[in-house]
Amino acid sequence: MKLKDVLSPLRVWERAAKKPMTIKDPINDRPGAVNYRGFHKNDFSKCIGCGSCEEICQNDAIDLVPVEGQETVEGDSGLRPMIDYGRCCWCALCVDVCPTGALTMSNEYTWIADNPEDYRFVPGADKTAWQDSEKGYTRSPDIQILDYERVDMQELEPEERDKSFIEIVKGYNKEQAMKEAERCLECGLCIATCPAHMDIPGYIAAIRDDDIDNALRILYETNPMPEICGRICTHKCETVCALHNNGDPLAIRWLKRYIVDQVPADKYSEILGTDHLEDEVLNRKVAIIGAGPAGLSAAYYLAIMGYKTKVYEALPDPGGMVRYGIPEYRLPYDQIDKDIDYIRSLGVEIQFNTRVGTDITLEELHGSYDAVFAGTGLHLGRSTRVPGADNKRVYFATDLLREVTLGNEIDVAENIVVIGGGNVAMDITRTLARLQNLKYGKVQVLATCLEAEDIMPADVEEVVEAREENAVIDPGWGPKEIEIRDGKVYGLHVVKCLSVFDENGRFSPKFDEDQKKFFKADMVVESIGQGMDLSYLSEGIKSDLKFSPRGRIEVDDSFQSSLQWLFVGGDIIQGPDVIHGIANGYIAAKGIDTYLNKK
Amino acid sequence: MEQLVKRINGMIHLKAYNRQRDDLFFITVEKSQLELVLSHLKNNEGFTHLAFLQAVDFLEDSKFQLTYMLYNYDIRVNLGVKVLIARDKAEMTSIHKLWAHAWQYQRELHELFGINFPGSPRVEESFVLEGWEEMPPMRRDFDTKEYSERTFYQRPGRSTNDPKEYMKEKMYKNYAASPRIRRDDE
Amino acid sequence: MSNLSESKYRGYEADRSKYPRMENGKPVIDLESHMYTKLWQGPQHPGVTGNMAVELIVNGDEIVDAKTHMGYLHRAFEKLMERRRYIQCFPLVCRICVPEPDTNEYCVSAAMEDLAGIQVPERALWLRTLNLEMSRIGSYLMWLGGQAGSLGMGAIGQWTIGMRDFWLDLFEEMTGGRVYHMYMIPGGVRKTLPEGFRDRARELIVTTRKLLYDVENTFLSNAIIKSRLQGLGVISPEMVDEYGIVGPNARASGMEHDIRINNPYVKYGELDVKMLTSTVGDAYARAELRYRDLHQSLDLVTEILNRIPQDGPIQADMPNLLNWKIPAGQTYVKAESTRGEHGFYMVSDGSDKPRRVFARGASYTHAISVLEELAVNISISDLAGLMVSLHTCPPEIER
Amino acid sequence: MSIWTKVLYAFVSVSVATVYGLTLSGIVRKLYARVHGRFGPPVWQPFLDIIQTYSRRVAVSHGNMFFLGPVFRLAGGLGTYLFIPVIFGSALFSNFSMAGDLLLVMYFVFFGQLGMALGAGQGGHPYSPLGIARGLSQMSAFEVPFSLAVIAVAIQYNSLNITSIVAAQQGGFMHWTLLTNPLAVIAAMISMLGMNMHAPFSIVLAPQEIPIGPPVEMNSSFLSLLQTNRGLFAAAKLVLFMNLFFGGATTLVEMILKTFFIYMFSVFVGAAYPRFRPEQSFRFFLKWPAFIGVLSIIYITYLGGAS
Repeated sequence: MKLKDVLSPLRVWERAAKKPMTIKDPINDRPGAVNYRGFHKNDFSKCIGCGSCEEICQNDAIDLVPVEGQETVEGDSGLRPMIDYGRCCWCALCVDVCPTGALTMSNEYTWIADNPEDYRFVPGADKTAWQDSEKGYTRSPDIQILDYERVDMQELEPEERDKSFIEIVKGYNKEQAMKEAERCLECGLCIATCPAHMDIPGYIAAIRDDDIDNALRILYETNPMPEICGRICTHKCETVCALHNNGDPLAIRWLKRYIVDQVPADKYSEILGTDHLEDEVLNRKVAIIGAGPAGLSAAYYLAIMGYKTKVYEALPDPGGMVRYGIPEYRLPYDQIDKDIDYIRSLGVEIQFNTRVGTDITLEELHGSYDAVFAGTGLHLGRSTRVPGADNKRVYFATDLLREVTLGNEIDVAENIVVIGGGNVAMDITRTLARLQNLKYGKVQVLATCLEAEDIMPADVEEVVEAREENAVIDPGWGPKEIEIRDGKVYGLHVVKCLSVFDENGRFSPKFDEDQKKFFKADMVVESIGQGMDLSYLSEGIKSDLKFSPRGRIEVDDSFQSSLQWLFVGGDIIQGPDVIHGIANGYIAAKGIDTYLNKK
Repeated sequence: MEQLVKRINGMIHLKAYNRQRDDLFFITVEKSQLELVLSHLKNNEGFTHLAFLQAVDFLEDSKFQLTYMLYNYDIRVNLGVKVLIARDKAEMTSIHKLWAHAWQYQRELHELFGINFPGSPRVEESFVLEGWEEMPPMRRDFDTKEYSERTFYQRPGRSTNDPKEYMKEKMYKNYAASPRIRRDDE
Repeated sequence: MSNLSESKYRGYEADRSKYPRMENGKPVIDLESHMYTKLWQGPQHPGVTGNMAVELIVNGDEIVDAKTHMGYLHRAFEKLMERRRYIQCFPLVCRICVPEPDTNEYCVSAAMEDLAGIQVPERALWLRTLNLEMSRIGSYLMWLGGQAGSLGMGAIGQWTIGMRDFWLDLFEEMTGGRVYHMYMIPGGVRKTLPEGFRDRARELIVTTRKLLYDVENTFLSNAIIKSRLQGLGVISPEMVDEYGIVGPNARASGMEHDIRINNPYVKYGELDVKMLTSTVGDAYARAELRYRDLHQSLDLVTEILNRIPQDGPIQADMPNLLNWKIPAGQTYVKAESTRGEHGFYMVSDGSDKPRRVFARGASYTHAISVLEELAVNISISDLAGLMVSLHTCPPEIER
Repeated sequence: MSIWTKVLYAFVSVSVATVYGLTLSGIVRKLYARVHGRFGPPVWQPFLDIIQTYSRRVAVSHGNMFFLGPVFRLAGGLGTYLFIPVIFGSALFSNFSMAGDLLLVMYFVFFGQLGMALGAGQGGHPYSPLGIARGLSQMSAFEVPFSLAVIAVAIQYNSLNITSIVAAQQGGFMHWTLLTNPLAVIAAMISMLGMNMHAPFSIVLAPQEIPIGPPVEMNSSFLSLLQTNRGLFAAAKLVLFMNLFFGGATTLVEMILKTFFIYMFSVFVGAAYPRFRPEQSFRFFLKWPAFIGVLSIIYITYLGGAS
């Protein structure tokens, strides 16, 4: 035993003179660190109630509960997370996963309450002292739990595509589709927004599990035209995708296309279990006017319910606006045929080149069928009615597109101006660009519209792609006059459009007459909307039908008109877009079933 | 490492060999030859450190996989020796004479997986689960959730909503499901 | 000194006339003979590290048989992980060891990355190294207090636990949590260093060194400490392999093995880690070794702070972790915790949940086989000191 | 002086001593805290502890002897204190000092522990007997140097009456036993380390080994009795040491100052060391302190220390 070892320990007393290490009043003197994982906060203006926090919580500490004042709307379930602090372990995974960044934590770490139930609370709804605290844990922008980047879609190069009508989008391969499907949160917010309420997370999960058959079954639950939808659907679902708050929404449309592209047409009936439908045929007949999405959708569901259906179509091929309104480079005809052929294979009969109202009257149909569904679509163009619009070299986009599909020659001019900024305008612009390219070897087509660039109704990618194909898009101008020289179109005069809608959101454009522009053109195409052709309704029927103030036929929830035997759906009721048409057809089919069973 | 594998393969039949990392290898051997391989590795090849002995339940194949993780201090390499044994009446030779701490892994496996190691000291004693009457809990077919629901009670008053179902209820309740088409799982 | 051939579990019978008779590796205790008393140290006992119990058979103050009992904090993490997605495992594993949770976090993330073939970015690796080394400091400080406290010297315990709290303050700034940091997610880390962190850390290193100077004067150079720790719990070099002894316990007995040097992980390969060893193998040698290792950790943290890149990604490009599936495979990832080799053995079957996760804690052998062996023949007053000198941590045993 | 006055005085004296002892232990806690780098609890914390434990319901009880244990312990403290004259020349604080009171006090120092041993033994907890064995063994061990020192003092002053021992030391610090018989004081002070049970001799309570030892089963009012005794007994022991070795006190202030510094000796050592193993502790007392004690007797008897 060394003396040093005996005496040296007495130096502990040196510490007695020093300032103690502890803090007298830790709760007040020592706040949590700036990014401390304290108690939860929730910013209701951002939260969409997607439930990702509940999904990732490994402790089952989070419940989704309805909260007063939070309405269930498209893109927001109205549910909010309730956290059970008896279970929470403050790992903050819920904060990291939150796709909107609404859920965060404060650096508060003391909370005293008498009632244990208080510790189960809805951050943001229940008043807490830390709700507005600036400090606390938030997701670092450098990390991600979810994958916010979409798998790029392979497309044809602009140089290749503007010479032909070959489909631009190549579609996902299996690896890409699996990777994209992996991004899905399975929150299901999209389902409510989809007009057909397709089980989107369901079929995406099926892609992840590589169970394409099941995925196809899920598609056909409410949508008998997945090839068509997989290409040209307006994908409202993607606008409410939870991932969209922080990055790219899931490519739901392309995934749907991926599913159907994998299945050959001859496997459909086997996979969907429709190979023995003829055993269950009922002795009931339904007539359908128009072989468009609405009509065929109704026909499909009526057919699998056992009804005999017959479709009357004015044009020589099925598909309606899907075929005659959408150019081939977006939706190849063989893909339309794939969907429709399957529907026809179920016993749906289509009589082409038969226009109801002229070749056969609606009354006749009523006489020989138990019910009639009309999905006649919007085939008429609308005119700007500016001076000169009545010239023969001023066309409607719908007419031109129909002519292209029918294979008729179009007299394409060297200089063309398109009026309109919607998807149809883009379709006709790009179609004309291709035709010009084939005819003259160069593109001189210009599209102009009232709306400024940022509020153009067309899809952004449509505009971008049109420009890639050398078409000029010059938005923000209102047409003033089509100048006619010697009976020929000379060009279009436009003035600057300042705003399109008034304070109440009604259409009421305001112009600045001083800012003028002139687009030289030999040919003008108007694409500012479509109108319905209800000429097949005889006067007698028209007088029995109820119309809304805006001129549409009034229908109830199941698309039954005031004439009980007549169901109406599709673009003439809702839309215009294909998915509404499909959804209408589906509901109408159910409605017809109910109506006929009651009868 | 390849040479070592060759040497062992000369001695016994090696069922599989794979390299996971530069310092981690796995070999799979026959159940009957395990003791031989291990003592060879320990005494002649320098794999003197037994890091652990653990089991993996491959319920689908009705097999347990036992992994003996060895380490060689000289070449600084981990070698996992894998053995597949039958799952029902699982039994394995004890290696408590090779390593003095092996018995406790074997005792743990006996309790948590129900694998017996005849001759291993104190193998019958309970390890962490005194008074446990269910099946060995680390087996895959032991359902923890079912057990806890049976044994404990939930905090009352908790209920949650699926956003999908909730939105359907609120927004499109009358949108009926499709006729005839049925999914796999229904 | 414990002799291998006397080991209880090897089937040999040595001269144990003073001790209870052995049968099948179990001592036969006749409590009716009034020669022995059965005494439970724990599970509630201030001298026991964490929640475990040692069942002692004592003859007077002398322990003639010891048996470790576990099961007082079994939380079935390994089983729970089998029912959770990979990302959901990560809040669980840190709870396997309170004083040093980061090693678990590192191992489980690294095992997932190894199986999924993910490369962690450079900056994240440095941040992980910093985190791991800081947690080693925290753990050693806690241990130092425990070792002094177990011998009844409260002052050192208060100092070092107090100092550890300053390190926890740094952790709080860095990770958002004090005890359970939950910092290393698969693919990287969760946060970058906050502003001013380096300066505060450097300041704290200076303060810690001052405290360690005091500790050296009052703890290592303390006649009574020496009289109690020297010769206590001697681990012979032969025991090291036989019992799977790792870490400082093995190094104090002359085993030159430190995973940071021998199988470098994260950024340890680029750091100058020295092999610290001793040849005595008793509790005092272990204490001294840990003390030196603590100084080395402070050196390493200083160096890491100088070398951490200021920018760059902190997470690899990861898929949606909610649906993350890892290809089938098996791996074993280990790291040097303050108690020695800490490893995770992970088996994936290609689904989104692990098939099997096994946490190999160093205490597993230290607290059972080794403790039971070394406890025999010592006084019950030394048991707490022995247990702490082996740096046992019960949650590692019952994961 | 009537017996009733004496009883009244004794009551006052006991109260003052208890309050003083408890305050002292509060101060010591504060000091330890500063060494630990803490602020520590308030000085009055020991009083709060007593009130707190006393207000608790009795949770565990083990029979009559168990009940009597703390009572014996308090009786020991009370007995020790009541026969020590606290302040020289003060009627109020002279207690029941009488001829031969030193012997009685020496007996009472033991008595409490013995009584406690009986009570705690009935508790049935294995740590109790372990603690008792340790306590009694250590007491026997430190009693050797202490008794030797006391014998040396008795021989030196040729008296077994504390009052007269104090009286003999009056007239300046040159007359204190500390200077007249330093060896005895050294032996006694070392044994006081054991008596006060601060580290390194804290083997009886030893929380890390046999958590709290004898009183392990004690709760509520039993514990509050023990805590009260701890204050009183500490004061009694300190006063005894002051009287025997440091010239006693003539005023309350002097008493407080002297006893405080005597106590600080234990605290000073206690903060710096860990605990001995029991056998180390026993051996320690039986070696050097006992030897010094013997030396002090030899010094006093044969080398002319005694005048």
